[in-house]
Amino acid sequence: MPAFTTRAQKARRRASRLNQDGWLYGGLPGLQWEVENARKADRKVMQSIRDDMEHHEAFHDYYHACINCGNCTAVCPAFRFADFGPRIVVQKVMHSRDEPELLYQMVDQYIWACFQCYACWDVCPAHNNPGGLVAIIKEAAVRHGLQSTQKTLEPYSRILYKLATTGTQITPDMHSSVGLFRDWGPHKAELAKHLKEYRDAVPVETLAGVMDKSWKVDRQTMDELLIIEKESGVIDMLKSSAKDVGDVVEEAAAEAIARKESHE
Amino acid sequence: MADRDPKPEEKGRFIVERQYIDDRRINEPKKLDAGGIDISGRWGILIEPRTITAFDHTLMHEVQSTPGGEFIHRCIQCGNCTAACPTAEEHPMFNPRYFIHVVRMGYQGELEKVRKYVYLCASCGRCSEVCPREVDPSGVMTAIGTAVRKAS
Amino acid sequence: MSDPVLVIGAGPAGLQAGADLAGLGIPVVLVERRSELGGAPIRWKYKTLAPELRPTEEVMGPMIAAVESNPLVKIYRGSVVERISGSAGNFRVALHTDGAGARELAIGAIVTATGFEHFDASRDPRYEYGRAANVIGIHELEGMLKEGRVVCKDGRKPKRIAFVFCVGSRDRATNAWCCTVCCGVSIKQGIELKLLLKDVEIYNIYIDVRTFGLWEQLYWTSMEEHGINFIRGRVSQIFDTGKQLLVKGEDTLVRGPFEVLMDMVVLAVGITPGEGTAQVAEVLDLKCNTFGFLQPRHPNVHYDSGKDGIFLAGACVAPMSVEEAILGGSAAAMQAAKFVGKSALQAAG
Amino acid sequence: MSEPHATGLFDRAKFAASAKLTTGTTEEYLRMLERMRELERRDELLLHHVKDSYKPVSVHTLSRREKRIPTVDLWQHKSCGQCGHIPGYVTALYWIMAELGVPFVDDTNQTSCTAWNYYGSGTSNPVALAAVFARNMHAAWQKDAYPLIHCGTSYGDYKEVRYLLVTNDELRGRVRTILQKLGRDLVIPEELVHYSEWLHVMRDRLAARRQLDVSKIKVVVHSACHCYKLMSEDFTYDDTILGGRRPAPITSVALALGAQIADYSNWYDCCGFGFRHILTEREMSRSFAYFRKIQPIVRETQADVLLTHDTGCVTTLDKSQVVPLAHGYKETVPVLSDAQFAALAMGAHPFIVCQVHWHVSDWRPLLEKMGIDAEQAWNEYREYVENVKRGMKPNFIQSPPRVHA
Repeated sequence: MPAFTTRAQKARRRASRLNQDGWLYGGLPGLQWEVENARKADRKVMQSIRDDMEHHEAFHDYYHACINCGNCTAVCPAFRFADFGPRIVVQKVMHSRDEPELLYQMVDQYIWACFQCYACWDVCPAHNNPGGLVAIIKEAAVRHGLQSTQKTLEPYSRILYKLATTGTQITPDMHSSVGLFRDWGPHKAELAKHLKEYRDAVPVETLAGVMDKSWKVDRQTMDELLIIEKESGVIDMLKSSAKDVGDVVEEAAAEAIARKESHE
Repeated sequence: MADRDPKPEEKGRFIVERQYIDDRRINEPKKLDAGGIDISGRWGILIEPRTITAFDHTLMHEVQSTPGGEFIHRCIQCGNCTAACPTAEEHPMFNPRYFIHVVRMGYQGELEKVRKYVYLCASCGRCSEVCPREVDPSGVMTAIGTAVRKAS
Repeated sequence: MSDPVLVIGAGPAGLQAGADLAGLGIPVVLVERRSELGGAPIRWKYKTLAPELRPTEEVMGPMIAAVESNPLVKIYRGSVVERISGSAGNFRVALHTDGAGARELAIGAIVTATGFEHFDASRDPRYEYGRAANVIGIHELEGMLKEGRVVCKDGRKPKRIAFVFCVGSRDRATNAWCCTVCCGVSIKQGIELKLLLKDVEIYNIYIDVRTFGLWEQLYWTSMEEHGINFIRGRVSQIFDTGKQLLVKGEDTLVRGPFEVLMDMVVLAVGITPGEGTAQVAEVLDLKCNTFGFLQPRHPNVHYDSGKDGIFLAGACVAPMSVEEAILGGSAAAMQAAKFVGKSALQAAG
Repeated sequence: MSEPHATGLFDRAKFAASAKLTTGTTEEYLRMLERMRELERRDELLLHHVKDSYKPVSVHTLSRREKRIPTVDLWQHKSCGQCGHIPGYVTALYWIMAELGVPFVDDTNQTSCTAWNYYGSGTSNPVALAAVFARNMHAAWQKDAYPLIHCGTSYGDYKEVRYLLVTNDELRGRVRTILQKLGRDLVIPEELVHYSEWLHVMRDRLAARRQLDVSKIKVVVHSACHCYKLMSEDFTYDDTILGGRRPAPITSVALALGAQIADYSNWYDCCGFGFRHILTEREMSRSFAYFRKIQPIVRETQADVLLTHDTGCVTTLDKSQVVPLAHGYKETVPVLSDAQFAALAMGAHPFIVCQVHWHVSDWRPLLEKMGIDAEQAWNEYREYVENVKRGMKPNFIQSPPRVHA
């Protein structure tokens, strides 16, 4: 960094800020990292994410225009704790048409703060759906296999695998170790100890004693799910952002297809 | 209450959206026990909400009674001052428009966050030149500095 | 003498049209569905008018007197237009008057000035209007200000009052348009409250402050002389705690969520088409736009209804201030006078 | 049924009905329903009708549309969160159905909707979600039973993908191709029905079988966001329930059973579940659940129980009380589902049937106040568990026999 900045440098910086940082959004202090992040952005990738978003089946139902009124933020749960607001999401989506770099800061960490409760959609006077837009951006981020997305999905891999292969997400065996649920306290530890016997005694036939799925699922049902995942591109999405899971699920899907063909 | 972790920037580092949460609001216990289960560190984190629960004008009155700050209440938050401010250009945490509003409405939480940047004002007076409502932001910034020092 | 001009509605626009036409020597039939003349300013007991806080009577008094004292103006109160036949220049209009029954009149031209209604805030349940005792509309506050007594329902003197702007405005779920006047009126009322209650704190919660034209002075003085607070954002919810009102919103200037207790909340309710507008549009076969206001032939020429011999005036065309409505009344009167003059010439010639 | 417009001058439902919507979600949703019927006429899809044989009961939605809720022959669309972790939902619901003689189908040919994962991680897409939806709906169609959706998120997601399936021809085409590979047809239910809507229409029948006095129980209600905020048109409102300002289910059931209802300032807030947060970032979930829900609820109402109708809400609101208590905060309230509460009031066993012991927050004071001897019941449960361990078959709740026309 030189000791002084030239007039030209200053002008450039001012121009870049006027385009990229908080200036467009009220010029709040502490948004410097937004500028820095935006500078890190690869314009091509961001443009491709933007295109992805615009071609999403639901985009035109979810996005109209935003008058910056703040109704959505006022009911947003995440906004109570973090400087995340659905208003900003719609604003950035709006402006990203001309400046796709703006999405960099969105896909990096911002969107992952959303609780997906859809209160913003319920109250928006312009009938935007910020929560839905976040879901669309998440999808695009996953598809593009961004590093930050891979990192975010890392602790998820077991759940992703379980869901993709069995069609059920939370299973009793996940609760057998107290280590992952220490914050649920001693009661949880006690439950974990007796998990098997309590589950065996659940008075519903499709649940009793099932430990590795949420309920008894037919083999054929799971095969059908794997075929859906293969055909709809879910496995490709998994492979770009959670490679290990994607590979295993792809193998499982191949087996499922083979089983189906031999059956026919 | 559990002990607070002394190193703010290291708290809650597992949280993906960590940089959007104030350090001060994260309560990460160094040592905490829930009925025999160790929930120290990450497992016991509580984050306090940042909701503004009151509008408080004490600080604004203080500023109003300090020379230079008399016209703080006139501000319509147009942002001309910040746009003209050479310090704001250099330092992103410095923003006269924002300071004026935070002091005017008495947002304690926000003020905590930016308190130490108040003194970055170089008193060049460009803001007062461009202000359409004759707030004299330059004078107001000086008065805010005085008032904040007095309050702490 | 030519057939009279029918003026429907005796608010600022209708009164002005009636007085102007009579002033030109043209007979006028002034029809008002309510029993009193003066329209919304009188009905809701507006204390003063923006922007200079002059008493409403200064404007409305002379206008009402002008039509009441002029023998050329025949006033039918409690009356509605039921049917119309004939053609421009030779209308036959069937009137129905409460208690007096039906009558038919020969009419040369028609000025429609059916005005507006204040938005019924109970249609937006987030604001608890009509349920929470201390949530009121700006039109109700006018009446309270006129009485000189603004208190909470339990008799307490309010210490903190919030004005919520854009209730029933700029919202696709209710009304998608801007009412143009409620910013100014709310700010005006804030000043009056400050003058009346002295130690009250006023919070105006706005999306944009739209004090157009010279009304801007209200915005300035309210801050400079009266210390009224402005918070940018939109209130998403009001919860009645029993004692106070919890107002929830975002201060978009600092990206901060606020949930603050208020003693009283005043909703700056928007403007919706007048209750007579749809009926009159049907009788006269006029077009309404998607918002329910009467549609002029050209959007920038308000008085021209698109039908010969029928003219539009005031807030039945679009939300507007009292001064604009008066101007609109005059403009429509001028057009009507021109029209009946021409028909009289044609009849003579 | 109550007369529409009878009470509740200022209700949400009236607001939506009288509102002049230009491009509003409500109006769009109603248009979508029309188009759905048109597509059926053109044989582009099969509609699973709420036939009279399902003995439907009518309710009103937010826009005052009449929605028919089937009451018998229900295809139980289970929730992966409930079944994997708080089985009391399913057991209590099945028990109530068995008590009332309502036949149902508990099918093993079903997957979860996969939307929890979609909202949490983004690793899915509308085509996959719609295909999963259509596959499950076709499975129900094959069994000639009407899908009853247990999970709020499944219900919300299905509303959303149904909307896309009907309005987006390209998506429908792609889903149909996938379904053909599976040898299935595109079936869409005429109405999507959440289990709490079923409880809502059955509330008088539940109340008639009430065994315990719950008139001293103060109940607060949390409605699940994906039931009434996501595609907000399609959920049940009733003028006689809180003036129609809030969703009717849960509250209506508690009121019908004779409990007291308390209101609180943060009723509209979500629970803090957050889809991703509850799995890998519970710091946020628990902070939200505690500071925005539990603490204000207890401070404002001193309620005895918090009732809700979704997997995620029960989990978050219940489990999030542990850490704050360790920090020294005092406020705590037991969290149950409406089905569990109704079953308890109808005399179901708190542990064998209602499976209350999976819940962390202290439910003992509640059970005591309802007049249940928790200790004795627990001993009974332990004995039952021991018997099962020794090889006894669990007391499986069976559907009453289905009557086929």
